Amino acid sequence: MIEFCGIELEHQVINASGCFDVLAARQVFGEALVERFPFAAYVSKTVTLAPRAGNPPPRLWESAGGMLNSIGLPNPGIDAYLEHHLGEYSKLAVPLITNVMGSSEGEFAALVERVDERAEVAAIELNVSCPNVATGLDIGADPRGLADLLRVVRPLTRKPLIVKLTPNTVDVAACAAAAETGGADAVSLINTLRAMALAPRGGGRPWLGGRTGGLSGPAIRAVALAQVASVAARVAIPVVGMGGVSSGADAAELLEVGARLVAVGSESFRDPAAGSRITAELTAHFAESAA
Amino acid sequence: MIEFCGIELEHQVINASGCFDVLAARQVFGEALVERFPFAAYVSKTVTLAPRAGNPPPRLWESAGGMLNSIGLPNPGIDAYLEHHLGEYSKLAVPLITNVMGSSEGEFAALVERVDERAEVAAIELNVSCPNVATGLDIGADPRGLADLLRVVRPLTRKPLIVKLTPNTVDVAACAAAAETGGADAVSLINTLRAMALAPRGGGRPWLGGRTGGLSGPAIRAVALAQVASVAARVAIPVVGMGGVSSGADAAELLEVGARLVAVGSESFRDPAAGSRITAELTAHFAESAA
Amino acid sequence: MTTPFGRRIAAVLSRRLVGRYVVLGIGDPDAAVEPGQFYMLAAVAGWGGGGDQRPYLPRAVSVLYARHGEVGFLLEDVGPGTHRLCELQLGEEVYLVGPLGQGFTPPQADREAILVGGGVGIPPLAMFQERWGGRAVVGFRSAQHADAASLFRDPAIATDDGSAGHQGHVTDLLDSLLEDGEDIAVFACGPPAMLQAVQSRVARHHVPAQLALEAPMACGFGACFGCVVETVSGYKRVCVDGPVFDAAVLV
Amino acid sequence: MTTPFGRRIAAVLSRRLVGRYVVLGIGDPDAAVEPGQFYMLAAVAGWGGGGDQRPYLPRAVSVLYARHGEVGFLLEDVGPGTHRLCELQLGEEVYLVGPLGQGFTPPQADREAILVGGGVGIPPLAMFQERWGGRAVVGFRSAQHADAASLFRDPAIATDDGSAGHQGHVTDLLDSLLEDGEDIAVFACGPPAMLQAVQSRVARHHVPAQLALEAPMACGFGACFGCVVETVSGYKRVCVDGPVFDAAVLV
Ligand SMILES: Cc1cc2nc3c(=O)[nH]c(=O)nc-3n(C[C@H](O)[C@H](O)[C@H](O)COP(=O)(O)OP(=O)(O)OC[C@H]3O[C@@H](n4cnc5c(N)ncnc54)[C@H](O)[C@@H]3O)c2cc1C
Ligand SMILES: Cc1cc2nc3c(=O)[nH]c(=O)nc-3n(C[C@H](O)[C@H](O)[C@H](O)COP(=O)(O)OP(=O)(O)OC[C@H]3O[C@@H](n4cnc5c(N)ncnc54)[C@H](O)[C@@H]3O)c2cc1C
Ligand SMILES: Cc1cc2nc3c(=O)[nH]c(=O)nc-3n(C[C@H](O)[C@H](O)[C@H](O)COP(=O)(O)O)c2cc1C
Ligand SMILES: Cc1cc2nc3c(=O)[nH]c(=O)nc-3n(C[C@H](O)[C@H](O)[C@H](O)COP(=O)(O)O)c2cc1C
Ligand code: FES
Ligand code: FES
Repeated sequence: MIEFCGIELEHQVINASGCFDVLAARQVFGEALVERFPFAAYVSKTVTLAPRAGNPPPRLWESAGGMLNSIGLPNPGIDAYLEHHLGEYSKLAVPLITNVMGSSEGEFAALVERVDERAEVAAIELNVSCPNVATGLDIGADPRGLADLLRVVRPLTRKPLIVKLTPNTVDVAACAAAAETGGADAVSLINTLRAMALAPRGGGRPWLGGRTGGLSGPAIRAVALAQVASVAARVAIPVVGMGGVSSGADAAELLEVGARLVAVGSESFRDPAAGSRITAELTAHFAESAA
Repeated sequence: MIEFCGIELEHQVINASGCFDVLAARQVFGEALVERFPFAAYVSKTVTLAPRAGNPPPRLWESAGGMLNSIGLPNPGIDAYLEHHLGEYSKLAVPLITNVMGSSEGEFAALVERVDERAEVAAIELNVSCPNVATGLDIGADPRGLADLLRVVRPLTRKPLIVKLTPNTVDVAACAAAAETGGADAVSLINTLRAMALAPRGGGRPWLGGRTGGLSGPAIRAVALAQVASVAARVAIPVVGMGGVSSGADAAELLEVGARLVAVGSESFRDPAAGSRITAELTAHFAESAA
Repeated sequence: MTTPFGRRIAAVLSRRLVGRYVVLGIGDPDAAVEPGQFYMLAAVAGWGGGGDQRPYLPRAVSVLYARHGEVGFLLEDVGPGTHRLCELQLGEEVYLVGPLGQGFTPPQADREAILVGGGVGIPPLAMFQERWGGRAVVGFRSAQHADAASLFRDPAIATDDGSAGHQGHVTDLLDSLLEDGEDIAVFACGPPAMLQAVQSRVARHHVPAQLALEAPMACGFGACFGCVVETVSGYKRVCVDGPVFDAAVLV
Repeated sequence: MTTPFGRRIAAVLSRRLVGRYVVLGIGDPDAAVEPGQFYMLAAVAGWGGGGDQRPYLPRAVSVLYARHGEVGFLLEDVGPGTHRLCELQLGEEVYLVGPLGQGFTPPQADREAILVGGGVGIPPLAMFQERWGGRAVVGFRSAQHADAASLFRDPAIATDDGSAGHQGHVTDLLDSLLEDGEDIAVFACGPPAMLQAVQSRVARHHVPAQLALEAPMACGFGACFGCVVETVSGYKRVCVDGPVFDAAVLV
């Protein structure tokens, strides 16, 4: 049993937000998905106040040892999420973490208040990798912006608040410290790195419907390791480490530099049961190094 | 013939600083290196005021589709550089670009003044990916810091000043704009991404002597493409694009998003003549797309 | 009928060339596959290190046949992923997830099924014909590619260069069938341009049609939301809501 | 004698197993190689996609022999790079840059050369003995590995498990030679621990020694400054200032 923000978890591996749709996976794989659920907690895809269709296709590009996505956070909006999705998610035997994103402090506040009402939700993850309407820069890229955000949302819920930091910043540890000071119960990182791909023989035309996208997968693992290490060295609250984890050895490294939990994203695309495999490899890894 | 800051270049491919040591390469490959020099200009490794031994080994790590280095900018210091190295470099038939780094505006000023005296040097590249002694953050990560730096060094030379931007920032285009406003003649990017690797079975001990290192190679190409595109869209001065270029097609993409020149770094480690190969592939590429 | 959960390892049991394509038979005991369904495939060894240091993600590949514990695929080498799959030798291991996606809905008894295939898009239709019959009209680049028409029972053939069958597009052949046939239903799979041509034609003739689409995919089981296509009811994931869609819902 | 500029493509001409190692012969007409020099090697196809999506960089490999237009290498599979090189088949192509580095300086006539090798570090010494003679003392993990001692003329053998020759370290054998022999010079290549043991012993006995070192390398021709080792005159690049160093200069 692992303790995380007062939540009891079976093991240390959870899914990265937006990389595992339980509803679709259950249609495809049936009850086996529920019985052999790969993760110790389920983090839902980012939900926003209003429904979002997401970005026009193409949304995917494969790069050296990784991938770019410009999914654009499609989601049914908070009302439909709470009404239809949450009930389905709660059929899982694991704690639920709801990931929310607003384009302003007011939107974040409204989202946190709505989610706070629901007992099924064990914790709330704030996705702050979103352009601030005013500055155009990620809210989460600026420690001051994060402090302001937490001043607004922290009082609105007693559920654990996890701040999902953006890696596209100067000093991610300073952002983590600002979140901690503001009352965050945990931080998670890294989100995808801002990246771009061009259409083959497209004369410079962007391939992705969203023009730019986010880089994930093994290509970013060394960057994730550096950012998780610097954050874990700076803050006392637990850290959820992610970025390019595809094996138990990869997961062990994030734990060794100070993460409390590890999240698996892109690797689940290559192996739907990656979470279970990585958890088993992790157990074996620590058994070995203990012996 | 390509024009770059008033300098005439044979083609659009140059070396990335610190990725090609002409002195060593000439010892190894002899005159062929000079006769078939792969680059349209030679950018020297970063030189500092005082000599530097560089970081303790190990200095290299291989990662998914790329590599980490923590070389630590070993160099003989500006005096020995001007006295011994520059003369050797000027035996090359291509223009020379001297890359300098200081840990303060004063150091940068002293370096620029020293290099300015030498007619062999066609342009000066300022490596601003260095921790500011006061803040600990990269000088180049903050537009204001860049503006201050250029206010000091711009008046000291009439040679073209190229600002080598750091990618570890929130808004690289804003940094480029600050450099342009400050009188920079060009900007170059991307430098390596801050990253980390752990010693195999080392229980969390960093592998690199410098603890953290810089990620380069194909793994970062999609990040480079996004940053070069955003910078080229923002500034009017020429842009030197680099990051993960290993083929003419890769180089063409950087040019298509607005770079004037392309620099090749890590790929030269895999193929000492990569610069020539990429230049030839580039020519063929544009011949095709023209046809 | 649900898909086995997780990535399985299976061996290449058979391999042969058909025209310019490779037909790969991979062991998958008791796989219940519908025509139009696909698998996500990746080689266990050497998946990566090709062009641009790829592939990294598995590749979606339609099922050509499923019998005697073997699932068959038709592959064309168009990039690092299919290149690696095409060079797989007997006994080499692959990761597979599948069968995945919504296949074709069988035709009503009162309508003749017209199977319109283009290039490497023919597998779902070959499986369709074997299962439910139907008249095949297939288009290829050249005679060498057209050898793959041998996967059908008496197909009508078109080639771009006229080196085999009718010179021109497969949709020329479809046109004549649409002219004199009312009680037909069209089932198509092929390159985007061909599918669009089919879509506009069946719309004009008010003929029902099901189209098997392609889209860049990362996961194949609805996890990434990367494979969407626009429909009258918004973006739909090709991997779970398709790959087969009613032509009428596609915009 | 300089190294051909740039990366060349050559084919695997011969391949055989020696104990637990693979001996690869690669075509390289008129290569003038000194014992202790190395090449940077990479497979043309499938370089990448192994563990951790590696290898990406070429690998430094010592020359075992160079004759009849063929350069020979001894390889041990210790990771994704050597794994790929070990599985190369006849005719497969490799990228090569070399010969590189400073090899051994031949011994003076008045001193007997003692060649101390450990595991996969023996190639430079085997080439040394063939060129200039000398007495070989070689250490291995086990008898299977010790089969590679066949690459030497009457070698003295030590194995960790005693399954062949003396049970213990190769430095035990060196000790006896150091006791009764004054006019000797030591030439060594092997794992770091062995080289340190050799270094301290020769220092104690005031015997000259040359050590062939290893270091993580990216380029092999002095471009990256990544392969440094500490010497009495500061950091030196193993690839251009070495791999062979006088034991006295290493700290
Ligand atoms: C449901 C379905 C069924 C399919 N069935 C078959 C089949 O039966 N047989 C078959 O051979 N193929 C089939 N495909 C197509 C195949 O999965 C794709 O062509 C696959 O991308 C090929 O991968 P590749 O690496 O070989 O080529 P890629 O390099 O992926 O090139 C293929 C196309 O993808 C685009 N592309 C190019 N580079 C990239 C990149 N870096 N990232 C993303 N996209 C890129 C370009 O448009 C290019 O033309 C199917 C696809 C789907 C979705
Ligand atoms: C001059 C010279 C001569 C050599 N001659 C030979 C020879 O004749 N035969 C031979 O078999 N080998 C030889 N080597 C050693 C060989 O080049 C290295 O062992 C090489 O790194 C193996 O690559 P790999 O991918 O197989 O193993 P790696 O995965 O590189 O592992 C090898 C060692 O490198 C370290 N390592 C692990 N992971 C990484 C990583 N991601 N990045 C960097 N380092 C890592 C670890 O210490 C590990 O034990 C020589 C090396 C040098 C410098
Ligand atoms: C297709 C895709 C969709 C994603 N969607 C979300 C999302 O909705 N919310 C979020 O906070 N992060 C999202 N992410 C980021 C991941 O949660 C994770 O931070 C990142 O992918 C790095 O982990 P990985 O390398 O294991 O994939 C997404 C990533 C991918 C690849
Ligand atoms: C081994 C190594 C040494 C480097 N040294 C320097 C340096 O001295 N000065 C500098 O400005 N950049 C240095 N760089 C960064 C490169 O110039 C380049 O910005 C980066 O490697 C991205 O290009 P690439 O992916 O083609 O290697 C170095 C990079 C590497 C890999
Ligand atoms: S491919 Fe991931 S959702 Fe369809
Ligand atoms: S390996 Fe690059 S300098 Fe030695």
